Amino acid sequence: MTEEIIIAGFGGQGVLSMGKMLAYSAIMQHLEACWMPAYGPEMRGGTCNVMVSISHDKISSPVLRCFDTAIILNQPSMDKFESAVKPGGVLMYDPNGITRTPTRKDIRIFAVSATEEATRMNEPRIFNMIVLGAYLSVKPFLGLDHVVEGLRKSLPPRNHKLIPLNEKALRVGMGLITQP
Amino acid sequence: MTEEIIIAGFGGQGVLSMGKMLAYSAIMQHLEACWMPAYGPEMRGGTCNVMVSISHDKISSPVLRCFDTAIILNQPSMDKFESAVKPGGVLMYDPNGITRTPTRKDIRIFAVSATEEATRMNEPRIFNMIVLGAYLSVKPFLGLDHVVEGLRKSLPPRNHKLIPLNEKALRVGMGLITQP
Amino acid sequence: MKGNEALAEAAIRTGVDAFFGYPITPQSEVLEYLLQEDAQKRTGMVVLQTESETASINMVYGAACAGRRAMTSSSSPGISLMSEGISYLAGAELPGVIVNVARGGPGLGTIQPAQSDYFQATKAPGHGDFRQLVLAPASVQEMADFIPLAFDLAFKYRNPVMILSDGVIGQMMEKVYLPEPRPRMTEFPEWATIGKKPGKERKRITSLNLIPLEHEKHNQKLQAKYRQMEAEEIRYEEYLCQDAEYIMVAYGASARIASRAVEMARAKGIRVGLFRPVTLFPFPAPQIEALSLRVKGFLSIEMSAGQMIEDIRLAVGKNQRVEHFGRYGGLVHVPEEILEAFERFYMEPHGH
Amino acid sequence: MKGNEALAEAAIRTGVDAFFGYPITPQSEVLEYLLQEDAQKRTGMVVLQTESETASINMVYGAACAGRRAMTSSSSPGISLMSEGISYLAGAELPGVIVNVARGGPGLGTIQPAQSDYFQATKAPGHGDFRQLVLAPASVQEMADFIPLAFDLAFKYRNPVMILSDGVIGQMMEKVYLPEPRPRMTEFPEWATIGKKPGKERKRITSLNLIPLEHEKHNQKLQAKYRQMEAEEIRYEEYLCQDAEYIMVAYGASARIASRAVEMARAKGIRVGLFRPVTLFPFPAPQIEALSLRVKGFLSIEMSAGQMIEDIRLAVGKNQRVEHFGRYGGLVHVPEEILEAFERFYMEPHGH
Amino acid sequence: MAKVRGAIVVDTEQCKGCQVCKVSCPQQVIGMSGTVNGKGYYYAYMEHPEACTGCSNCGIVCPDGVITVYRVKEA
Amino acid sequence: MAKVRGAIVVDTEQCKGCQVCKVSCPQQVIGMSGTVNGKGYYYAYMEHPEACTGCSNCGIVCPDGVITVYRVKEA
Amino acid sequence: MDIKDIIRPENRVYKKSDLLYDTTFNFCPGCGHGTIVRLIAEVVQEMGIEHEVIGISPIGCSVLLYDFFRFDVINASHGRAAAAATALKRVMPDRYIFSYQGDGDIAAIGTSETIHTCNRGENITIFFINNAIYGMTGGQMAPTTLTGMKTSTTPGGRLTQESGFPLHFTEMLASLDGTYYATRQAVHTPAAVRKAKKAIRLSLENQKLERGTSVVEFVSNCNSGWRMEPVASNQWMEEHMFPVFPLGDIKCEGKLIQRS
Amino acid sequence: MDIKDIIRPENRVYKKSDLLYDTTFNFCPGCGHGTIVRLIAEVVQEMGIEHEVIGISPIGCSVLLYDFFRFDVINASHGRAAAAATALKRVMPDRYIFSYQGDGDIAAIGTSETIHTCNRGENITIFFINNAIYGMTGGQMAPTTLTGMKTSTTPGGRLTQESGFPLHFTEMLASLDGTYYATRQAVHTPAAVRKAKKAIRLSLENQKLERGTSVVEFVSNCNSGWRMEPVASNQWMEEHMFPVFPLGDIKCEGKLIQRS
Ligand SMILES: Cc1ncc(C[n+]2csc(CCOP(=O)(O)OP(=O)(O)O)c2C)c(N)n1
Ligand SMILES: Cc1ncc(C[n+]2csc(CCOP(=O)(O)OP(=O)(O)O)c2C)c(N)n1
Ligand code: SF4
Ligand code: SF4
Ligand code: SF4
Ligand code: SF4
Ligand code: SF4
Ligand code: SF4
Ligand SMILES: [Mg+2]
Ligand SMILES: [Mg+2]
Repeated sequence: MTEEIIIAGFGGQGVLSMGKMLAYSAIMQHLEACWMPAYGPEMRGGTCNVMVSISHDKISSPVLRCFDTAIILNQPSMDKFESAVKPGGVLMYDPNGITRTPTRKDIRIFAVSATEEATRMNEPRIFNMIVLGAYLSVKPFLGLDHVVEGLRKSLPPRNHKLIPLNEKALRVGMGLITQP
Repeated sequence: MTEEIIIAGFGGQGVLSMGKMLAYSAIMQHLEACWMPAYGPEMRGGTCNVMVSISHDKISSPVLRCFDTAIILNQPSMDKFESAVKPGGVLMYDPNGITRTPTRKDIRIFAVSATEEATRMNEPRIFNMIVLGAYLSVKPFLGLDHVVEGLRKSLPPRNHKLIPLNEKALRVGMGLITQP
Repeated sequence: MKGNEALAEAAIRTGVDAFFGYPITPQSEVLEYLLQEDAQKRTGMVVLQTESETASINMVYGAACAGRRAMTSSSSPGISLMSEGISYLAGAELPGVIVNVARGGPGLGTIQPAQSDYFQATKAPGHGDFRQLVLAPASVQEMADFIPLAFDLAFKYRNPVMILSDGVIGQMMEKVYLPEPRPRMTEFPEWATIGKKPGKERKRITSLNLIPLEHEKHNQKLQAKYRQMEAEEIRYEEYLCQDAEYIMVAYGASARIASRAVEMARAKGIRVGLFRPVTLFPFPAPQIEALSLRVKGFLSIEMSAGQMIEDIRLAVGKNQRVEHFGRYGGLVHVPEEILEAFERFYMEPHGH
Repeated sequence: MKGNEALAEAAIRTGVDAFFGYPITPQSEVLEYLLQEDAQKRTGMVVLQTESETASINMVYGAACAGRRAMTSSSSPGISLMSEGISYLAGAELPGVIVNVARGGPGLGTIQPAQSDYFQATKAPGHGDFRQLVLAPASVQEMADFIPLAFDLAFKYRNPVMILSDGVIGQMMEKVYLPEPRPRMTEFPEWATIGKKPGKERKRITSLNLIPLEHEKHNQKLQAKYRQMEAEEIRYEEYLCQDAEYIMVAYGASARIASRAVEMARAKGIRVGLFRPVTLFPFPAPQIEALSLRVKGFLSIEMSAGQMIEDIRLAVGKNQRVEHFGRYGGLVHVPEEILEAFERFYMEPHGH
Repeated sequence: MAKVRGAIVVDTEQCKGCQVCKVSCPQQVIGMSGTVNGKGYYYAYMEHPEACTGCSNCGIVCPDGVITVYRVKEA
Repeated sequence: MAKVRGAIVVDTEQCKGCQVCKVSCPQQVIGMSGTVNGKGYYYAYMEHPEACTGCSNCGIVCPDGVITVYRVKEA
Repeated sequence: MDIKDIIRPENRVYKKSDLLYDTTFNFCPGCGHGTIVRLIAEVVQEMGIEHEVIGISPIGCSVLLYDFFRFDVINASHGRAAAAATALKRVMPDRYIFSYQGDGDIAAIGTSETIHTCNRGENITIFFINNAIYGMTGGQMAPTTLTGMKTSTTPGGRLTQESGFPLHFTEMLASLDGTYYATRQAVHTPAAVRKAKKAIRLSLENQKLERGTSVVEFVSNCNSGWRMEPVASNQWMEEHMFPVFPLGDIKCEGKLIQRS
Repeated sequence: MDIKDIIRPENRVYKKSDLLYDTTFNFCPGCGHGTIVRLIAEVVQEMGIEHEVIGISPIGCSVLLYDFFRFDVINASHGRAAAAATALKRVMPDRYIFSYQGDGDIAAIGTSETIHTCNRGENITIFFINNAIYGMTGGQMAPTTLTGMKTSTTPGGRLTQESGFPLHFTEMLASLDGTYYATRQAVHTPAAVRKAKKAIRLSLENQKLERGTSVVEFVSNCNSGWRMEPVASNQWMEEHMFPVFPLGDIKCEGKLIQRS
């Protein structure tokens, strides 16, 4: 199994930490994982993305043109990465702020109203965990226990008290998928 | 004609300027000339030497192992350069301060008591011009008028008043050769 | 763990004595990690944010004089500022490790990854006739592993060693097995200036030699070390080269990316292999030369306009094709385009 | 006139606008001459003794932004300190002339002449994918002649140009014909930042480009310039090469000395010629390649442990012998030993 | 004394929602929007337009220069 | 008070003839030689040995440290 | 009176300078850099010298200055803006030359070039933005970082025995004979902005006098580096930065101002 | 009493330190460098710390320091001795570390490293030999060259408007919080030598206090660069150098000395 993902959105949306959590979770499950951020100057205010590869085998290239899954969190990223999903792959996006919905027919497309849901839960910070939950339900190759372990690994100890909330968000996300 | 000369002595003995004068004189006589000083740190206090090449043709190498003429002004230079004179070449030295006279049989050796003579004339600074005069009498390929012209060229204008004295020193040197 | 962090953690664990660094993207995490992890408390390692890269390298020089394991880390423009200092390390025969997490140049260029400092690292890290040993990590694991290796080599040869990484390897995260902690040195080499020992002669460390003949001897000694490196220190990795008709040559991040391109090519039935120089100086020229006798062509993959390709050409000579494919100026190639480039060069009917 | 002085006088006469320099042996005469001759009064040229070589090169950068003919001069360690600045000049596409009157390294090394900065000058004057045009004078005359030439090339390509000299050529005196005085520029290139012209767009000069794709394009443009240099700017001199069986390759002081060795060899009836690269980058590779088809071997003569020899090997390939003879670390070879070396390599029965 | 009245125009697309203008307004005119602009920021707007004196304080402290200030003397 | 007498020994081969000692001697003991040493310098020597008090002034100012100073109390 | 009767061109009392491009600054929300950039544009416009001015951007958050100003700007390498400024001014003595530099740029890596430029008394203006941190590279300690202040490289707060003292760089520059004018300003309130603008103007006008270098330091915030909201950062700045870096003139007309 | 009765080991009251090799210094006749080197050796010997001291020579006339002292010495690149000293001290806090630097080395190219070393208050000693010229390279202007003074690069005398002002570098260093002790000395007369020696000793003893950097400047002559005879150069130094660089303590025990 090899799963290659791109997550893209605004800086501040938790794009990088989402990717980190995915990578850590995979490692907890004794898979190989590689996390490669775009660390460009666009990070300040602008857009931000990270490529995550997960595999049973050693990961060769950390950098890719096409992905099994794209998780898209704003319009510029949609414009840039819709075409980067492999035929048959998955595109998942939060419709909040998206003005042009994806049009490809050869991929599976999911919308996750995570922003809306997080606002509803009055916890805007867990927005990205909701998205992650949604992803996990579409690509269920990671066990939730490993994801929680990955969470624990990637959060600094002082933030471990937030783990239950995050776990909740994951579960919420898992049930939030709609296919537009 | 090509004449390749090394002049070597203590810093402060006027080694470089002697060489410069030779080179300028040659140029005045429409010859090619090249002057290459050792500019090493030995200059401070230590020894000092300059290679001068004069030729009818373009001068190829400014740096040489063997010379037509060596003008030696102290013992360390004697130790270093006696062997560098080409067979049949000329070694000229000021016996003042020389503790070991040259021994080679295949070259022409001249002693010039220039220090002594300069002290006698009460003009220690013209010591090097006396040596130069001696050289000119041994290797008479430069006309005295060209040498005086060279002198004028190589001295800064404010020192031009010293030209007659220097000319005198040259003439004195021309008569001072002894062959040990 | 990020490549930069793995490198920093490895420095703590393998008992590095001193780190001097100045912030610059994409390697600032090295300094930050060491300070945030309080390396000083963990092992007594000296960690200092300096006023400039010039200060950094001269501090490495100072600590190296004391026989300590000292290192610095920077990215391309900062490395240029170290040129004089690296030359001094080499001239004075001091060990020291310099990490370059390279970015695109020239000038300020970009903060994105690049491999365009190959020439600088391998041929002319500074003025004068000297070389530094250059290790090119291609994984986070190697970012960690090369720290102890680099110091071992630096002390073996009393010579600067560069870890030439790039923004990809420095910024990416993957699984890494960290070295077992080992204690810091307590015995220092006999040449170190740590205070004259009673009854012994005083020591001096300098790169100056005013007597040309002696200085030539000194230089000959340095050259002999470089020849010894060429004889003993070449490191490389081959991937699917056994039956290969074509060889891609790539190091660092490019090698990772090219290995995927090789897999893609194999999937198409094209017999391509990947040769990865791990040491860039000494360059695995004999190995490439040997390969050249049995393959049909080489493709050099670099995040540069083509620098390593000169070393490949020197190894291969003119009887073999050696082509170059590079993205540069901060662009990182993707496996697909490497394969495309390969096919363009070698698979098209009139490819020559 | 000394080589250094001839170069300085040529700078005044050819209307150079600004010189920034820091003392270092064996080139301090350049700065001294300009100040003693009161270049500022003679032509309005700005002459400033700087606080460091780093300041010098960044001042060259500043003056170049104004479209001025700006230059600096130093020797090996000082040139290393300019690495970052030279890279900025190249990245920002600015003209500028850097003179390196090289001495022996590495480190402080020696103040004696050397040619051990060849790699640095031709392959990696700094970080990033860039090249500078390198001119190697072999006479006092060329020290003077190369100043206007260097500026013409620097402005033609908007690129740094280095005059790579050495202690021999810088310190020696010989006859020199100085260029006719020409006035300083009064019109400045359209790209110069000299104050926004009314109605025109403002200008900016930078080496930064944050968009990788654009920065790659910028880098491709730079590479295209280097290819153009290779096509248009190669300069070299041949001496007795017509009927030569063997070729000595040497530049700068080494070429002068080797030419004597060639004469000595000819006197012995050995058919040797001298090939002198005048531009080191672009390197006269095609010319050497052409020669390689009809001679029996090459000998690279360098005051270094062997650097240019790599470029010769790249040009020649492996089907021809290319040998190296060098004195280094401040030692200057004499013609006799060059000939001896040549005979050792090529005239002895089992020379291989 | 004639009463002075003012108004401001905020370039809402360029506003970064830093609130520096808000705290600098002596009349507490400025409030922050409830929705974000294209860059994701809550932008400044005249919450109490009637109170604005056109004193320019907001304009001159705005780091992004996105406020234009107008001012008239009411007859 | 017992009279103090002194003497100096100059390492004539290392002396560079700078005369700094000479001008520092309060007793004008030191003079410069008429002949040069191996390095070409006129070196310092005790011109008036009887006047030396062994005050060490010359020794501590000599840049090259070539003077050794001795001193006795005369009974 | 209706709002739209007020919003008319003839009533406009404040508007961003025409010498600024329409692009959004790349600074973080609330960053003082923006205000300073704006003020410089206003002063250049008011002085009518946009055809005679050449600015120099540093390496730091303000590197892109040349994308904001509608007049000529060059970018200098990290810390060397003063050297570039020296050269620009010497080859074009009739131009207005200013450098714009962060505290890392000017007071760490650029220490030497800046000091010698002031010591030579180059007739240029140096704008020095002191936000006590390396903003651009992600919030590392700068020479001016306060004692005890947390940054990514002083996670426990700056310790003077490890990392030295907050450097009073403007005072150092003011002590040099070549420095003609030195002042410390801020831009976090309307009053501060008005003062700062006067200082900017004076510093540029000084160039015509040919009496030496003018240095204007701005104590400024770095919300990202300090990890604070913009308004809070300005408060923190008043409380913590100003006591260490007190605002006001340091040297006027070549004379040091005595301060308590 | 006969001379040879006086010249006896038991009567020896002054002799060059045993910590100096027998080789002749490579300095020009009468050069103050020699005296300073001699004094340092004497102090190290008197303190009995030759096994704990590491000296750092600069690039300049004193580059060969390591051939004179019988204790460990390294050579640093031009201007960077303070950086090397910082590292040496930090990895060996119990050692005595000093740098020995000329005015070109320390106050031109080494400006930044020296200032930041003092600002960090590294517990080291900096000996700064101010001879107002670049001796080693043949007499070019240094940052401390006096106004109007002729050098090979100021043939008409240093013009402040062209080349800036004589830099009071020790005062600058003293102004830094990390500097614990700063003084200016000379070695041209027996009295000056005695004072200077005390300052050297104090500066080294300070290292044990761990209170910061000690700086000892020596105003010294450069006969070759000034083109004077040694004795005349000392006179010229008193007349011209001392008024600009007055001798005496500048900072003691961390406090600046008020001077008229
Ligand atoms: C030679 C070199 N070293 C380091 C860097 C990385 N760098 C870029 S900006 C910067 C510091 C910026 O801090 P400051 O000058 O305070 O400006 P700010 O961003 O805070 O405005 C550094 C270290 C560089 N570009 N070049
Ligand atoms: C990077 C570099 N630049 C320049 C030089 C040349 N250089 C050697 S010594 C020196 C100046 C020495 O002057 P100073 O520090 O005053 O010492 P002094 O000789 O006067 O004691 C210079 C510029 C060098 N060696 N390295
Ligand atoms: S100060 Fe400017 S950017 Fe900040 S909230 Fe107000 S209008 Fe928006
Ligand atoms: S102009 Fe004055 S009153 Fe009006 S909103 Fe701005 S600050 Fe407030
Ligand atoms: S001071 Fe020393 S070197 Fe100078 S003359 Fe006296 S003894 Fe000789
Ligand atoms: S010891 Fe005193 S009295 Fe004797 S020679 Fe020396 S200075 Fe003069
Ligand atoms: S990082 Fe700091 S200084 Fe830079 S733009 Fe953001 S707030 Fe301003
Ligand atoms: S050149 Fe000057 S400083 Fe150097 S040794 Fe000679 S007198 Fe002393
Ligand atoms: Mg800052
Ligand atoms: Mg000096």
